[in-house]
Amino acid sequence: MKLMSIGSVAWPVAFGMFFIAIWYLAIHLFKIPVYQLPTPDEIVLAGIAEHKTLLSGAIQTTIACVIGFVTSVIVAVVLSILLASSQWAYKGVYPYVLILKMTPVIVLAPIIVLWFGQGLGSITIITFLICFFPIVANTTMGLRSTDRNLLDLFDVYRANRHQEMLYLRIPHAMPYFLTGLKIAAALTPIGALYGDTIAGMGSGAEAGLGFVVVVFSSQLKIPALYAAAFTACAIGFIFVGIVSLLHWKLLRKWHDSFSLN
Amino acid sequence: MKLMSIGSVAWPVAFGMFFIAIWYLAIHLFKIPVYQLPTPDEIVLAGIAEHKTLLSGAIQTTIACVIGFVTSVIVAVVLSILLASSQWAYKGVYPYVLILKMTPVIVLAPIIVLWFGQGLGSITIITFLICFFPIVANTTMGLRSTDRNLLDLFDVYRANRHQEMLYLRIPHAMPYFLTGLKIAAALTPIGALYGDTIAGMGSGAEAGLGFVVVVFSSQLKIPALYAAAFTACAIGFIFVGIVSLLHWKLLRKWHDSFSLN
Amino acid sequence: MRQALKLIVDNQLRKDKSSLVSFEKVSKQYASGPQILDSIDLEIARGDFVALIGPSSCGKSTVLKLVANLITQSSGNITVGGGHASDSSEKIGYVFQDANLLPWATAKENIGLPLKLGHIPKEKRDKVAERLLSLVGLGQAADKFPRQLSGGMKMRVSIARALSTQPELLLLDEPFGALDEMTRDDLNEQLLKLRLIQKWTALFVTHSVAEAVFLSSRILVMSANPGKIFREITVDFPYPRTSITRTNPLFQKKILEVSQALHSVRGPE
Amino acid sequence: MRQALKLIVDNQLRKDKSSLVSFEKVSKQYASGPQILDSIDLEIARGDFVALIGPSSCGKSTVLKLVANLITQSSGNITVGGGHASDSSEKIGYVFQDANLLPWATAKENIGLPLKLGHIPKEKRDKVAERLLSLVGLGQAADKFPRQLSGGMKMRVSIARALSTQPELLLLDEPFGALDEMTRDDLNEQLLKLRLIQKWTALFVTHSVAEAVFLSSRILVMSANPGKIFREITVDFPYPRTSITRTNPLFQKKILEVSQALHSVRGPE
Amino acid sequence: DGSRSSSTDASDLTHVVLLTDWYPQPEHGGFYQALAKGYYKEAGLDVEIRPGANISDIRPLVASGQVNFGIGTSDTTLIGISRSLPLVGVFPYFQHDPQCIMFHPESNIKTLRDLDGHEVMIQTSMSYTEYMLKVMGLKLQLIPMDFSLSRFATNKDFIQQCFVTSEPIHLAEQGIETGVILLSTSGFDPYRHIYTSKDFLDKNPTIVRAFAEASIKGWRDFISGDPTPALELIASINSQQTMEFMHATINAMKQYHLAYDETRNIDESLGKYDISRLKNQLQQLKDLGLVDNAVEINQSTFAMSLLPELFNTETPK
Ligand SMILES: Nc1ncnc2c1ncn2[C@@H]1O[C@H](COP(=O)(O)OP(=O)(O)OP(=O)(O)O)[C@@H](O)[C@H]1O
Ligand SMILES: Nc1ncnc2c1ncn2[C@@H]1O[C@H](COP(=O)(O)OP(=O)(O)OP(=O)(O)O)[C@@H](O)[C@H]1O
Ligand SMILES: [Mg+2]
Ligand SMILES: [Mg+2]
Repeated sequence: MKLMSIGSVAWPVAFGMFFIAIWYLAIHLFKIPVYQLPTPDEIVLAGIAEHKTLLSGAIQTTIACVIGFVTSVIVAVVLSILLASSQWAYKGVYPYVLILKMTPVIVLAPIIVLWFGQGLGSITIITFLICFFPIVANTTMGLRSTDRNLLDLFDVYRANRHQEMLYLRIPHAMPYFLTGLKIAAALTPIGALYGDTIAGMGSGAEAGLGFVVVVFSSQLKIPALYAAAFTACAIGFIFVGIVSLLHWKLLRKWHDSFSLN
Repeated sequence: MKLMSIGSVAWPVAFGMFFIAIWYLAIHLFKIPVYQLPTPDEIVLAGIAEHKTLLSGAIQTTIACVIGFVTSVIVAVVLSILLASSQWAYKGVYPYVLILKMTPVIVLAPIIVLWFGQGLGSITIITFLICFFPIVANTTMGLRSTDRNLLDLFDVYRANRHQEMLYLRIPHAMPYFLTGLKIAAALTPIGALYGDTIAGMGSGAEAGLGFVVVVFSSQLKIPALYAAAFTACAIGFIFVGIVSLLHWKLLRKWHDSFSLN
Repeated sequence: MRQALKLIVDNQLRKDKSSLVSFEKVSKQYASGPQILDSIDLEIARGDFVALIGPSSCGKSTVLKLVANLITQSSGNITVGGGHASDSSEKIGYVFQDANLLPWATAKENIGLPLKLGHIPKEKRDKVAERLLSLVGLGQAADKFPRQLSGGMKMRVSIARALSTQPELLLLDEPFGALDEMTRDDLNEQLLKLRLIQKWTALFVTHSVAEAVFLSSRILVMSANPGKIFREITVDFPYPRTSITRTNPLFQKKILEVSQALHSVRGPE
Repeated sequence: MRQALKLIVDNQLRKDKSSLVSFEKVSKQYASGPQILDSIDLEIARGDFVALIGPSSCGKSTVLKLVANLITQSSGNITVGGGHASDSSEKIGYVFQDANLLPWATAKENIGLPLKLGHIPKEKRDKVAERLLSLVGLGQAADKFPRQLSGGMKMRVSIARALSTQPELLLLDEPFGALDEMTRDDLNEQLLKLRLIQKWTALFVTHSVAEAVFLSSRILVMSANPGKIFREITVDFPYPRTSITRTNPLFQKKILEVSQALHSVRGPE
Repeated sequence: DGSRSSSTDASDLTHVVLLTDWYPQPEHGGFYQALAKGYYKEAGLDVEIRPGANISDIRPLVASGQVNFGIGTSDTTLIGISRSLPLVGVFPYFQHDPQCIMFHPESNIKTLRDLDGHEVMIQTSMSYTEYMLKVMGLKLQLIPMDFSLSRFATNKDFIQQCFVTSEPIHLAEQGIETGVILLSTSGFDPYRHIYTSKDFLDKNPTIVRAFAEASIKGWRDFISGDPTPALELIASINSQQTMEFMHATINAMKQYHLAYDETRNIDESLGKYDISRLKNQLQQLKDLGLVDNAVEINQSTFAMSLLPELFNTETPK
């Protein structure tokens, strides 16, 4: 594990340096103006200059992310279990989950705001709408592709549906679920930012990063805009990091994505 | 298979009727005005009235969807194979894939339009950005969780990396890949619509459904707006349907998500 | 009053001698494949220890799965404990042909699984699992995950699991195939000892004629293509049998008899 | 000229008699677990047919995996074909303890896999696979997927797969464990016949003493905790051995000798 | 000379692209009129009007030369210039921005000051918003603009931003009455204008000039003459525009004197910048902290000497 941690830091850093070098080079070679692509140092400076706005935006967005993400996970897991529990639920409900997923948020937004009011409530609903489907799709697939032989085993010992779900399908679906979770984690800040621009409150301490991005963008504060984008990424990384840790904790002992020797 | 097809139609239809009944009931009970939620018949009528606009928008959006989806699949598969091929690629590159994924499109849009011009090119890039990650995350997980014993088998027979990927990791990752594909398929129309509103051409035959949605929304043609949303869903269903068919074709013979008796 | 009691006892006895598993003209075909089992008649009384022996792929595992109601027959009738196989309430223990362990559970947890499914509290489960672990010689491996176990160890965990619920009917599909002779003989004897206490009925598949003769009261020799019961051989050595039984010349003779039956199954090929 | 030729032939002979596999004080420990193998010395010459026999979980599969370089030793030295196990170029055939088939490939495709990996064209592969399928008695099952096969059938596919490349070294981990006696004896004889043509060296694990004696030129009896080679027994019946060999009283005597060695391995427990 | 223009091949014409700020609509009518009536062709130009109905910023596209002309407000151009985008204002086609606040008539809103304490759906990024908050000192609860009317239609208390020429007309079609106040009445009063990149102007002053002249001609014709050619062209590429609606739009433009004002006796002629207004705008932006101090109103930020006949009263130094 010790060696791993060094490796897991060294490689991204090396690649980061490489990317940054290319970045500078591209700006230099193609004479890309600052309003198209600022240099990393300009972004850092802008980030420092705007750190107050960014921080309060980040806090607001993080709150929306946390609530939206947790809601997604809970609803998605419950829904997946329902979908995997019976053929009729799968056939009957899944198409409507898809419709919900595929309906453009701009159409749903007025209804959402009507029911949940302007602000955090609606933002988290929008975050939820964007995040929940990858978890549902993955978890459902995981729950439905349980090893036949193990299902036989549970049958022999007269496991009821509840037990079969809890002790067999769910552990078996873990790798799928965690992958869905990782996708959802990466989508969370996007969802929250987008929700912010659709249903947020656009002022003061209640303004999330979505608001900040729109304002920086229209005011052409491009380096600050990138700083905001990276702040959003940073929030995303916290989520992805937590999911990765969970993955490691839950699967390392038995799953083939972690091999022993 | 015959019995299945009846079931796979009957259940969704039954549920659809149920939902529609609730829909009417809700409008009736809570006196929801047409501007918030039109009745299904209003939507159908509006859809018929606007069928020309919807059709040309749908065609345009479908083109963007097809190109964006196909690009996502190709790039995502290649990227996943790279990520699964070596530990350093995974550790070095994956974080940057995440950054690309998590950077709000509104920040990337100027760069995208700068490089790919306004119109179909940029729309498909945006569709791509929205769709590719679920495929990457899932396929990478699938490629990395290959059965250890089968890896041993390939080792014994001196399979080179290329063969191990082609004959072992890829078939093994199929269920994961197909799940990612299903998520991407459901995201495709959203991506294309969003791309349309960010980088599209807003007129005539070149206007996609994103344009239609924004215009209907700004003109308060709410039933027509819903008709447009359902048109987008219909496009999504074609994609999801194709992926489901692929799933059935590829896995039914051997995977536990299709059981024999 | 007394008479009533006598009636109950009689009924009890009758029930004890009654058939636990019965096949009536059972045939089986998977999907649109060939006929696997052809019109099998089979009767297993409570307390029987029946061995199923026959060439590879003749349908032995299929018979076991039918008894456990994991698959359904294509035609014919199967009853288990008097009722239809699908709604029988007899407790079954099943050792599958492959170990079939939960990869995310330790050896101990795997053994305790049937008890967990029967809502037995954890302490009780752990106690039973530990006793069974030492019975199959795996006291040291309680906390290992399946991928850390050798082939024989996995099989032994699977055997222990099947015994954990003190089942009424034990279905064993080559339970000792992956074990060395000594461990095997050992476990054979353990099993017979346990049977004195737990009194289950057993139907087991084996490829070892010696094992079949040592353990069972009846041996069913199957023929293949399609699977049929070719011959039934009764083994009447008294239980409990011990290692001394093996040295009995009659034991060797019985082995020879079964072997010959098995050889004549194939016919010209 | 003649002398040069003689030299080549000599070299050839020397090479033929040279050691193919050699272990020098090899120990193995998994992760932070206990010592599994303890200072094993082992020499397998080209053309040897070596049986590895010992109690369950003594480390037999571990030895095979070390030879195939699937795991690395904790200490000691392993050479295969003269070089380090990790960069040996000897063609190996491996029958794993569980069948280890690709679930998405048919029996025929599974058998052809090693050839596919060796870039052999499809027609050739199919021809070899079909011949081997009928060798192991599975002519009918060519297009079945693993989940449609019985336990014994899967194992036979796995054996056929290991033979497909005409390997120099054959590693067999209880290849016949899941088979009935007749099929087993059959395959044993087929294997010896094939050996005359293909001339591989074999290291195989078995729990059947009779099988070990019938097939091998040397038998290594292992003891457990930690795994060591407890005794080596040479079997000097001339090849080719046939079913007649089994009736030879010396054959029975040999079996007894090995059995006794195996029994004395355990000691008091 | 129509004969000359008709004999001119498209290949002889100079291709330029005008990127608009929304889908084809009568608010762009003058440009379509110039296109439909061949004014651009006469000026030697092959003009492509590209609808820019996007939520992403178009200024960089003009600055980098992807398109030649863009539509925007003068304040956003100034902000762009202050962030080192090489932009130059060419001419205003609307003296006052159609951007306004829309509310239900039942509400007691008479002036912008009455918005104090209300929830308002508005583009938070607009300079107007900053102006109302910081200079006028209004306490507004801002809601991001979603360009949809459904919330307005269902909520009697709803207040939102709109184009005076568009949304109120759509709502009226559905029988919903509205009250409107132009945002320019706040005292912050930018132009809606055409801008180009410095580089393009420096290299092609005659093209820019030709484009400006032809466009202004189109606008004059569109407002004062017969707008039908433009309206038919718009309807043919945007089926959502009906003649009835577009005429109502034109009426609104006239009513609010958006393009020019010859009825009122003030100097707001079509296409003309007023330097003092621009200077005032810049000062206001500076006060709001929206631009850096480096910007000045001169020839390199607004190309006022390009059309000297419009500026015979005063020319910038
Ligand atoms: N991957 C692993 N991780 C940890 N321990 C392992 C691993 N593989 C094997 N072992 C341990 O090594 C020991 C020997 O295992 P091995 O599979 O070599 O036994 P074996 O002789 O083949 O037994 P059997 O006859 O039962 O197959 C066992 O105690 C087992 O628990
Ligand atoms: N799920 C299935 N689908 C199709 N065919 C199957 C299936 N399961 C088993 N079969 C076929 O049924 C036949 C009998 O299989 P079964 O597993 O009962 O054999 P067995 O007697 O247990 O053999 P073994 O001793 O090799 O385990 C085989 O020919 C096999 O191919
Ligand atoms: Mg079987
Ligand atoms: Mg082993």
